[in-house]
Amino acid sequence: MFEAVAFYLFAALTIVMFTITVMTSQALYALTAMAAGMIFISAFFFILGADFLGAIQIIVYTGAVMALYAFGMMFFDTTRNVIEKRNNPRFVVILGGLAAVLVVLIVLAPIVTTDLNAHYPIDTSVGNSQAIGMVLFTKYLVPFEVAAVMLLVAMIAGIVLAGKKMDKSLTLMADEEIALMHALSHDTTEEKGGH
Amino acid sequence: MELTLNHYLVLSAVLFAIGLIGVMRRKNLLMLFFATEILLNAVNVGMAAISHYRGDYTGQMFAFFIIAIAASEVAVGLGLLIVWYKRTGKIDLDQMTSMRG
Amino acid sequence: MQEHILSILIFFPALAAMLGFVVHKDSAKAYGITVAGIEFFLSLWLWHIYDPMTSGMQFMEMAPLVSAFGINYMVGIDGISLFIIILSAFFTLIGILSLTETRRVKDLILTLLFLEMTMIGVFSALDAIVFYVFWELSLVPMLYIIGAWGGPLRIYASVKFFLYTFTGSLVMLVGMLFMAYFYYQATGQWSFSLLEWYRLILPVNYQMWLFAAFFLGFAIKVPMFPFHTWLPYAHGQAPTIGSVILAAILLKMGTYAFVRFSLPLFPDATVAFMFPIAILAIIMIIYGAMVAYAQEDIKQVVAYSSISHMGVIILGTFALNVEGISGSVFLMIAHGVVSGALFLLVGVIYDRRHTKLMSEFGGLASVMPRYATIFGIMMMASVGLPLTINFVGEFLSLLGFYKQSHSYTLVAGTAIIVGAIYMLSAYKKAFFGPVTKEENKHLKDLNKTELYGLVPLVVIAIWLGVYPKPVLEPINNSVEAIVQLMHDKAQTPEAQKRIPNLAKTGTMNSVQEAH
Amino acid sequence: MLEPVTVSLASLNITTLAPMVIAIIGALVILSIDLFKGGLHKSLYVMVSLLFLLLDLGAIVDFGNLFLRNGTILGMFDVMLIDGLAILAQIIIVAGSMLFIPLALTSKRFHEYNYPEYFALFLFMIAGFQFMVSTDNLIMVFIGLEMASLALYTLIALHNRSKSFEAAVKYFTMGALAAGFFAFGSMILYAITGSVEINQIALALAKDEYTNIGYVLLGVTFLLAAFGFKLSMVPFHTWTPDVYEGSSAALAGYMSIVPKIAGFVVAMRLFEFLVHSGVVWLQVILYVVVVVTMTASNIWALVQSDVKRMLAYSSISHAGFVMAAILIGSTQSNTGLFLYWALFSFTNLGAFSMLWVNRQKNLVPGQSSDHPYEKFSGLVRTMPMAAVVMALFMLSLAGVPPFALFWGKMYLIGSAVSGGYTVLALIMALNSAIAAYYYLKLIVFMFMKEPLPAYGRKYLMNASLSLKTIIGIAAVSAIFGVFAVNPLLKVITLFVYNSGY
Amino acid sequence: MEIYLYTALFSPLVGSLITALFGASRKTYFTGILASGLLFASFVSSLILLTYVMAGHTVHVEMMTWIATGDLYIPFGFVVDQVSVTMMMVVTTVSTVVHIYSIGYMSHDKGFNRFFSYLSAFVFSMMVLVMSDNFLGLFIGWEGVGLCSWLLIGFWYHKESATWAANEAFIMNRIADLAMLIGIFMIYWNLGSLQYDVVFAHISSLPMPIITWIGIFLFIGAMGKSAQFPLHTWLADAMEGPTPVSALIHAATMVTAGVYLVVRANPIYSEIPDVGNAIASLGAFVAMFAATMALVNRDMKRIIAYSTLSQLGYMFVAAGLGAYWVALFHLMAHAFFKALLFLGAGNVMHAMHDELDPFKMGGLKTSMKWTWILMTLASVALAGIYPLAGFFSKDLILEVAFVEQHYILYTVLLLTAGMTAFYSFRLVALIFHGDKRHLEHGIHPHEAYTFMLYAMAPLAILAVIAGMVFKTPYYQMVTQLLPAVQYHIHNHTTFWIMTIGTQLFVILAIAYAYKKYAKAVKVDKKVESGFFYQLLYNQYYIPKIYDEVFSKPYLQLSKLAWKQIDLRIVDATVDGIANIIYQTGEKTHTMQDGNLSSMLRWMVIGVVVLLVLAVAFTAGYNAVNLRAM
Repeated sequence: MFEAVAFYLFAALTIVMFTITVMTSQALYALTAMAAGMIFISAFFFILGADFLGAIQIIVYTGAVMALYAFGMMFFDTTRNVIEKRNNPRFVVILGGLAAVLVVLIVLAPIVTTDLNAHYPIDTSVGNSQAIGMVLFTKYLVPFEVAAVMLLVAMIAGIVLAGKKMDKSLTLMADEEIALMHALSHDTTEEKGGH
Repeated sequence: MELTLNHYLVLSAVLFAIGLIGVMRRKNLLMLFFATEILLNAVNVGMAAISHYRGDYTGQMFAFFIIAIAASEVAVGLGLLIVWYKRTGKIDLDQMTSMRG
Repeated sequence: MQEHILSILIFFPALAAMLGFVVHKDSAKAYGITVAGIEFFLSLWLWHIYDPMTSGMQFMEMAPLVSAFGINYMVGIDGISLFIIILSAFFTLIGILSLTETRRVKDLILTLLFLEMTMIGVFSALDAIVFYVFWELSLVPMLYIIGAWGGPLRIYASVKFFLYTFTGSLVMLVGMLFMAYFYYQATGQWSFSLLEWYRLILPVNYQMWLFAAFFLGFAIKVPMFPFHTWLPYAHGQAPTIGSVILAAILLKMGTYAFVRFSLPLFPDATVAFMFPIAILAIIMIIYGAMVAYAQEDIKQVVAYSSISHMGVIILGTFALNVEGISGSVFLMIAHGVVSGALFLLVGVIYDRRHTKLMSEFGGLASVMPRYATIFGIMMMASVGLPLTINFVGEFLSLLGFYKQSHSYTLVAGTAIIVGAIYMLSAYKKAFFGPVTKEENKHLKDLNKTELYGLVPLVVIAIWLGVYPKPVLEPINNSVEAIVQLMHDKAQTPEAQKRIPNLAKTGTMNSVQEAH
Repeated sequence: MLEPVTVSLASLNITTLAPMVIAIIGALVILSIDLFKGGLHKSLYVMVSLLFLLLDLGAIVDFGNLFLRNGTILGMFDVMLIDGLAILAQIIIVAGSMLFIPLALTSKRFHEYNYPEYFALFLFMIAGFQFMVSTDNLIMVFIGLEMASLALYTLIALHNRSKSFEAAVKYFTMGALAAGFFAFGSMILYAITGSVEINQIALALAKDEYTNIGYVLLGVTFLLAAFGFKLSMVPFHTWTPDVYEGSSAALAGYMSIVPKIAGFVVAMRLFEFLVHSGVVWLQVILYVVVVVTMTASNIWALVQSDVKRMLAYSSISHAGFVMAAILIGSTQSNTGLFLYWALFSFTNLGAFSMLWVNRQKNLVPGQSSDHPYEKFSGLVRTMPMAAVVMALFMLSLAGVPPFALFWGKMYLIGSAVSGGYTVLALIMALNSAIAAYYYLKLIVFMFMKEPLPAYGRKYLMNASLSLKTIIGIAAVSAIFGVFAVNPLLKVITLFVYNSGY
Repeated sequence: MEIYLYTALFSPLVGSLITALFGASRKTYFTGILASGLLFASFVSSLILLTYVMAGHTVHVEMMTWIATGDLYIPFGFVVDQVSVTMMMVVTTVSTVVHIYSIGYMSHDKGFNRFFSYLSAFVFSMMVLVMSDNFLGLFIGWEGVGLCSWLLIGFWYHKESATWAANEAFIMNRIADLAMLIGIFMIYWNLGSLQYDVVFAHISSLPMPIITWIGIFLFIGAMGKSAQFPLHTWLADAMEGPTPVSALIHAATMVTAGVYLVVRANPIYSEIPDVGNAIASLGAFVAMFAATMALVNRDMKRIIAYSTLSQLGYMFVAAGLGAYWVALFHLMAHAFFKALLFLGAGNVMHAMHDELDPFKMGGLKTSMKWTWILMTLASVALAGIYPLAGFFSKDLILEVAFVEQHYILYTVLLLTAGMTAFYSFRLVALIFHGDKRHLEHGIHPHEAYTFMLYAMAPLAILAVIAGMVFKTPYYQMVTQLLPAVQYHIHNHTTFWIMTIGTQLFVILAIAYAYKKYAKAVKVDKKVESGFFYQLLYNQYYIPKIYDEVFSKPYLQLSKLAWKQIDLRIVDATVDGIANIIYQTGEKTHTMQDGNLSSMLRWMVIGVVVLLVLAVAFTAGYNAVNLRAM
C-alpha cells in the first residue's frame, strides 16, 4: 500500500516536473524542475530496491549533469526568458500525446511469459551495491571498461570543442593567413590551446 | 491495489512522451538537451522496474550504463553548444538552417 | 591466336584507346584509322577462318569471372553474330575515316574505339551477364558522343537516350537473374551461360514473365513503338558519327538479342506474344514511315525510317521460321549498311550548310551530282529495291512472316509503299527542283575523304544485294539450329505448330505436302 | 554473503578484445605522444593511426582464421561475440578507416588535422564500432554506438566552420533522440524476455511463441527508429544530407560507409530472426521502409544542386538498397550485403575523395556550397584525368557494368529474386535507373558543358600525392572490382553461412 | 547459245555502267554511240537466239545462286523460250532505235551521258524481267524498270512536275508491287519454289481458292506496271520525261510487262477462267476509258499515252480471255507503231520547242514531211487499217472477243477502235494539217536530223509489215509454249461483215477527225464547257480524287502522327513520367527545411506511424487469435 501511494505520488510529481521542464519558457525553471524530477525518479529506484542506482542517479544527474547544465546556462546567458518561435505547438502535443497513448495501449497489456528464470537473479541476502558490483565486474566488465573509455572520449571531446584553439578556424583561413598566424604565435606563448 | 510492472511501464511511457514533446517543442538547444535527458530517465525508470519485477540485475545494469551515456552526452553536447555559441552568440536552433533542401 | 581471336577483337580497340591517350591530338585520326583498320582486318580474318557450314558456336572462349555465382567470361560466335561483328568493325573504320569533326577529335576517336569494344562484346557474348555488361557499357561512350559533340539539345537527347535504355535493361537484368535462379533451382548450380540456359525448358507461365522482362530491355533498344521516342532525339542531336554507329550497330543489339535470347529461351512465350509484337512491328512500320514523311529535317527522316525498318526486322524475327529469321538477321546487316550510309550522307550536307532542314535545300542534284547519285543509290537501297542489300532482308522477313499470318503480312508489306513515299519525297525536296538558295549554288561535291567512306558502302549495298550468299549461308545455318532448338523445346501445341521442325522433313518437298 | 567468483582466464577469451584494445591503445599512444611533444606534423599521426589500424586488421584477420577453424568465438562472459558477421564488419570498418585516414594528408591545411586528438578520437570511434559489431548484448551495442557517435560528432565539429558545427549539433541532437529510442526499445524487449542479449531474446520470443506481440512490435518499432536513424532510413534520414554537407568531404565519405556497416550488422542480428519469425508486420514495415528509403532519397537526390548533398542522398538510397538484404534475410542476401558494401566503400571513397581534393577554402562569389555542379563544368577540358576518374565513380555508383558496384547490385537483386521478392527486385532495378539520372548529371556537367572561368583553377586544390594514391586505389578497384567479386563472394559466404545467417 | 544470252542480257548493263562513269562529265557523243552499239549487240544476240528458238530449242541457264535460305532457293536463272524471246526482240529492237534516235534528240541536253546510262539500265532491267526463269527474278526486273522509269521521268529534275510524276509513278507501282510480292509469297509457301517450271507444273494441284488468290495478286501487280485502272494515273503524268523515254518505256516495253506477266503465268490463269474474265473486262473498260480521255486531251504526248493505255486494255482482254499469243502479238505490234508514234511526236516537240498543245501547231507537213509520213503511218497502224500491223493484231482481239462470245467486250472494243482512229487522226490533223498556228508563237519548225529519221525507219517498216509477215511464223513459234488456239470466225459471212465493218467504222472515224480538225480549228465553247467534255478533260477527276482522298489526307495524317501522337502523346508520356518523378522531388525536398526541429519531428512522426501500425496489427493479431481460440 505504501508502495502504491509512493508510486502515485512520485509519478505525479515527476510528470509535473518534467512537464514544467518541457513547457516553461524560463530556462531556470526548466533546469530546476528537471533537477527535481531527477531526484523524484531516484525515489522510484529506492522503491524498487535499486539503491545503488538511486544513489548514482542523484550523484550523477543532480550532481554532475545539473552542474554542467547550470554552468552552460550561465555561459549562454539563458537565465532570462527564453523566446522560442513556436510553429504548430498543437501538432507537437498531439504527436507526443499520440505516441504516449499508443505506447500505453500496448504496455497496458500484461506480459505473458514462460521464461521466469532471471539471468542474474536478485540476491536479497546482500546489499544492492554489492550485488551490482558483482554483476558489473563479471558479466559487464567489458561494457564497464568501454564506458570508461567512452567517458574519456566525451571528456576529450568536451575539452577539444570548448578549447581556445577552436576560436580561429584554419579551415576558413587561406594558407598565407595561417603562415602569418604561426609566425606571430611563435613570439607569443600560445603554443597550443587544446589542453 | 497491487502495483504491477505495467504501472511502471505506463509511467515510463508517459515520461518518454513528455520527453518527446520537449524534443519536438524546444527551440533553445540547451533546453532541448533537457528533454533528451528526460527520455533517458524515462527508460531508466522502466529498466529499474523490470529489473525489480523480474528479479534480475540486468535492468539495473542497463540503467547504470544509460546514466553513464547520458553524462557523456552532456559533455559532448555542451562542448558543441559552446563552440556554436562562441561563433554565433545564439543557441536557438531556428538560426541553424544554412543547409537545406 | 585463333583460339583467342574473339577476345583480341573485343579488347584490342579498348587497349588501343587507352594507349591512344598518349597520341598527340593532331595524329589522333591517323591513329584511329590504323586501329580501326587493324580491327577490321582482324574481323575479316575471323570471317575467313569461320566455318560457314557449322551451325554452332565457334571460337568459344571461357574464363571464370564470378564462378561462385555462375558468371563466366564466355564468348563465341555463330553466323548470326559474325556479320554484325564485322559490320561493327567496318563502321567504326568508316566512321573514323569520314570524320569531319574538328572539336576534340582525339577524345571522339578514343570514345569510338571504346564503343567498338562494347559493340563487339555484345555480339560475341555467350554469358548473359557478360552480354549485359557490354550492353550497358555501350551506352556510356554513346552518351558522351551525343552529349559532347551533338546539337543544341544534345544533353537532353543524350540523357534521355541513356536513361531510357538503362531503365529497360535493368528490367532485363532482373529477368536474367530470374532465369539464372530457375537454372539454379533446376540444376542446383548457378549459371548465366546462354548455352546452358538453352537446355532449360521453362514452364509456360514463367516464360511469359521472363519474356516480358527481356522484351522491355530489347524493345527499348530496338526501339519498338511506343518506346521509340528517344531515337529521334538521339539521332537528331548526335553528330554524324554518333548517328551512324547508333543506327548501324547499336539498334541491332535489340533485334540481335531477340534472336539470341527471347526466341530460343522462351519459344512458347514467343509464340504467344507473336501477334501482339507483330502488331507493334506493323505500327512501327507504318507509323514510323508516316512520321518520317511528316519530318522537315532530313536526318529525322532517316531516323524515323530506321524505326520503320526495324519494324520489318522484328516482324521477320517473329516469323519463327528459317526464312524469316535469316531475313531479319540479314536485314539487320543491310539496314546497318544503308542507314549508316544515309546518316553519313546527311552528315556531308550538314558539314557544308550546318542545317538539316529540307526546306533549306533543293536542287542539290545539279550542284552535287556525285552526292546525289550516292544518296540516290542508298535511298533506293533503303526503299528495298531488288539487287540492293535491303531487299533480300526485307523480302525474306516478309516472306517468313507470311507463313504465320497472311493479313498481317499484307499490312506490313505496305512498308515498301510507305517507305517509298517518305524517301522519295524527301529526296525530291532536297535534290530535285531548281536551286533556290544562294548558299547552295556553290556547294562542293563529295571530296575524297567522304568518298572513301561512302563508296565501300555503296559497293557493299550492291554486292550483297546481288550476291548475298556468303553472308546468308552462315546465317542460315545458325538460324536453322535456333529454329530447331525452339521446336524441340516448344511445349504448347500452338508453338509446336508455329515453329517448323526442320529435322523431320529434311529437305522439304512442299509440293508433295501441298496435296 | 557473496561467494567469491572464480573465473579461469582461459575461459574469458580475453583475446577477443584484442582488435578494439589495439585501436584504443593507438588512441592513447597518440595522446601521449602529443603530451610529450606537441605541435608535431599531422603526417606522423596519420601514420601512427595507420599502423595501429594495420595491427588491428591483423588481429581481425587472425580471428578470421580462428573462426574458420573453430566457429564462433565467445569471450568475456559471453559479452564479446566474434562470429563471421563481426569479422567481416570489422574488416570493412578497419579497412575503410585505413583508406580514409590518409585523406588527412591534404596539401591545404584544415583545422581538424591540427589536433592530435582528432586521430585519437578517430581510433576511439573505430574501437566503438568494433565493439558494436562484435557483441550481441544490447548494452554493449549501445555503449559502443555511443562511444563511436560521440567521437564522430566531435570529428565533424572539428572541421571548424559554422556549417560543420551546425551539422554536428544536428547530428548530435538527433542522435540523442535516437539513443532514447534505442534505450526504450531495448527496455521493452527486456521487459518481455528478461534478457538484453539478442540470441536470448530470440530464444525467449520463440519459446513464448510471440504471445506478447504488442510488446514485440513496440520494441521493434523503437529499435527500428534507432537503427533507422543510424542507417538513415526515411523518415529518420533527415540528418544525413546536412551532416554530409557540413562535414569535410573526407569525413562525409567515411560516414557513408563505416558507421553504416556497423549499423547493418546489428540490424542484421536484431531483425533477421524477427523477419524469419513470421511476424508479417515486420516484413511489411521493412519492405515499406526499404522501398521508401530507396525511392524517396533517389527522388530528392535528383533535385540537388550540390554534388556532396547529392552523394548524401545517394548514399541514403544505397543504404535502403542494402537494407533490402536484411528484409530478404537469406544467406545469399546477407552475403550480398557485405559484398555490396565492400565494393561500395571503394567507389564511394573515390567519389568523396574527388570532392575532397577539389575542396577550395574560399568560395567564389555566388557559390553557396562547397561543390556545386557548376564547379565541375567542362572538367574534361581542364583536367581530363580527374573528369574521367570522377565519371568512373559516378558510373560505378549508378551500377553501370562492369564497374565494381554493378556486381554488388546484381548480386543483391539476384538474391531478391531468389528470395521470392520479385517485385522488390524490380523496384530495386528501377531505382537504379532513377539514380542514374543524378549521377549522369554530374557527368553531363563534366563532359558536356563548357568550363566556367570562375572555377577554372579550383580543381585539385587540395590534392597531394597520398590523396591521389587513394583515388587511384579507388579507381582501380572500381574498374577491376569484377575480379575481386569471386574471391570476395566465396569468403563472405563462408563467413556469413558459418555464422548462421 | 549461252554466250548470246549473256550478251543480250548484259551488254546494256555494260553500256549503262560505262556511260554512268561519264554521268557527271560533259556531254560526249561517245557515250550515246557506245550505248547504242552495245544495244545493237544485244539486239543481234537476241536475233540469233530468236532463230535458235524458232528452231524449237530453248535456252535455260542458271548463272548463280541469289538467295538461298531455309527451303527457299532462288538463283539468277534465265530462260530464253518462245515468250521471252519475243519480248527480247521487242525490247532490243525498240530500244536500239530509241537509243540511236536519242543521240539526236538529246544532243542539246546537259544530261546527255546520264540519259544513256539510265536508258541502258532500263533495257537491262527489262531484259532481266523478261528473261528470268523465276518470279523473284522477274521481280528484280520489275522493280528495276520501275527505278529506271523513276529516273527517266524525273530526268529533268529541276522541273517540279517531272519529279512529282516520277515519284507518283514509282509509288503507284509500289502499291501494285506489294500485291505481287504477296502473290509470290503465296506461291512459295504453297509450292515451295518460285521457279516457273516447278510452279507451273504443280499449280493445278493447289486448291482453287489459292490459285485464284495467286492469280488476283499477280494481276494486281501487273495492273500497276501496265497502268490499269485504278492505278493508271501515273502513266499520263509520266509523259514529263523525255520523249524517247515515253516511246521506249511508257509505250513499247515497260508498261507491257503486266501483259507479259499474265502471258508468262498463263498456266495459272488457265486454271482460273473467272479471274481471266475479270481481267478481260477490266481490260475492255480501260481500253474504252482511256480512249475517251484521249478524245479531248490537248496534250500531244498525253493523247498518245492514253492511247497506249487503251491498247494495253486490248492486250489484257486477249490475255484474260486466254488468247495469250494474241495478247503477245499485239504487244509486239503495238510496240513498233507506238514507239514510232512517240518518236514522231518527239520530232514535233523538238521542232516546236517543246510545245505540246496540238492546237498551237498545224500545217507542219510542209516543213516536216518525213515526220508527217511516219506519224501518219503509225497512226494508221494504230487505227488498225489493213494491211498494217494494227489490223492483224488489234482486230484479232476483237475476233477473240467475238469468238469467245463476249459480245459486250466485243462491242466495247469496237467502239474503242473507232475512238482510237478518231483521236489518232485528230492529232495528226491538228499537227500536220491546217493553219500554221505556231507562227503566232514565233516558232519556225524544222525537220529532225536525218539519222533520227533513219533510226525511225526500221520501226516504220515493222509497223507496216509486222502483222502481215510475222503473224503466221510467230503463231507457229509461240504456240509451242502458249496454248495454241486459232481464233477464226468460221462463218465466212460474219467474218467478212465484221472485218469490212470494222474497217469502215475506223475509216469513218478518221475521216471525221480530218473533217473536224484538218482545216481551221473551231473551238466550240459550248461543248468544251459541257459536263462530259470537262469530265473527260479532267480525266474523270480521278487525279483530283486521288489527291484529295489519298495524298492530302496521308500528309495530314502523317503530320498528325508526328506532331500530335508522337510528340504530344508518346514522347510526352515518357517525359511526363520523368517529370512527375522530378517534380515530386522538387515539391517534397522542402521537407528537408534545414530546421532541426522539423527533423526531430520527422523522426517522431516516423515512430508514431510505426506505432499506429503496430497497434493496428496487434489488434488484428489478437482478434484473429481470439477467434482461433
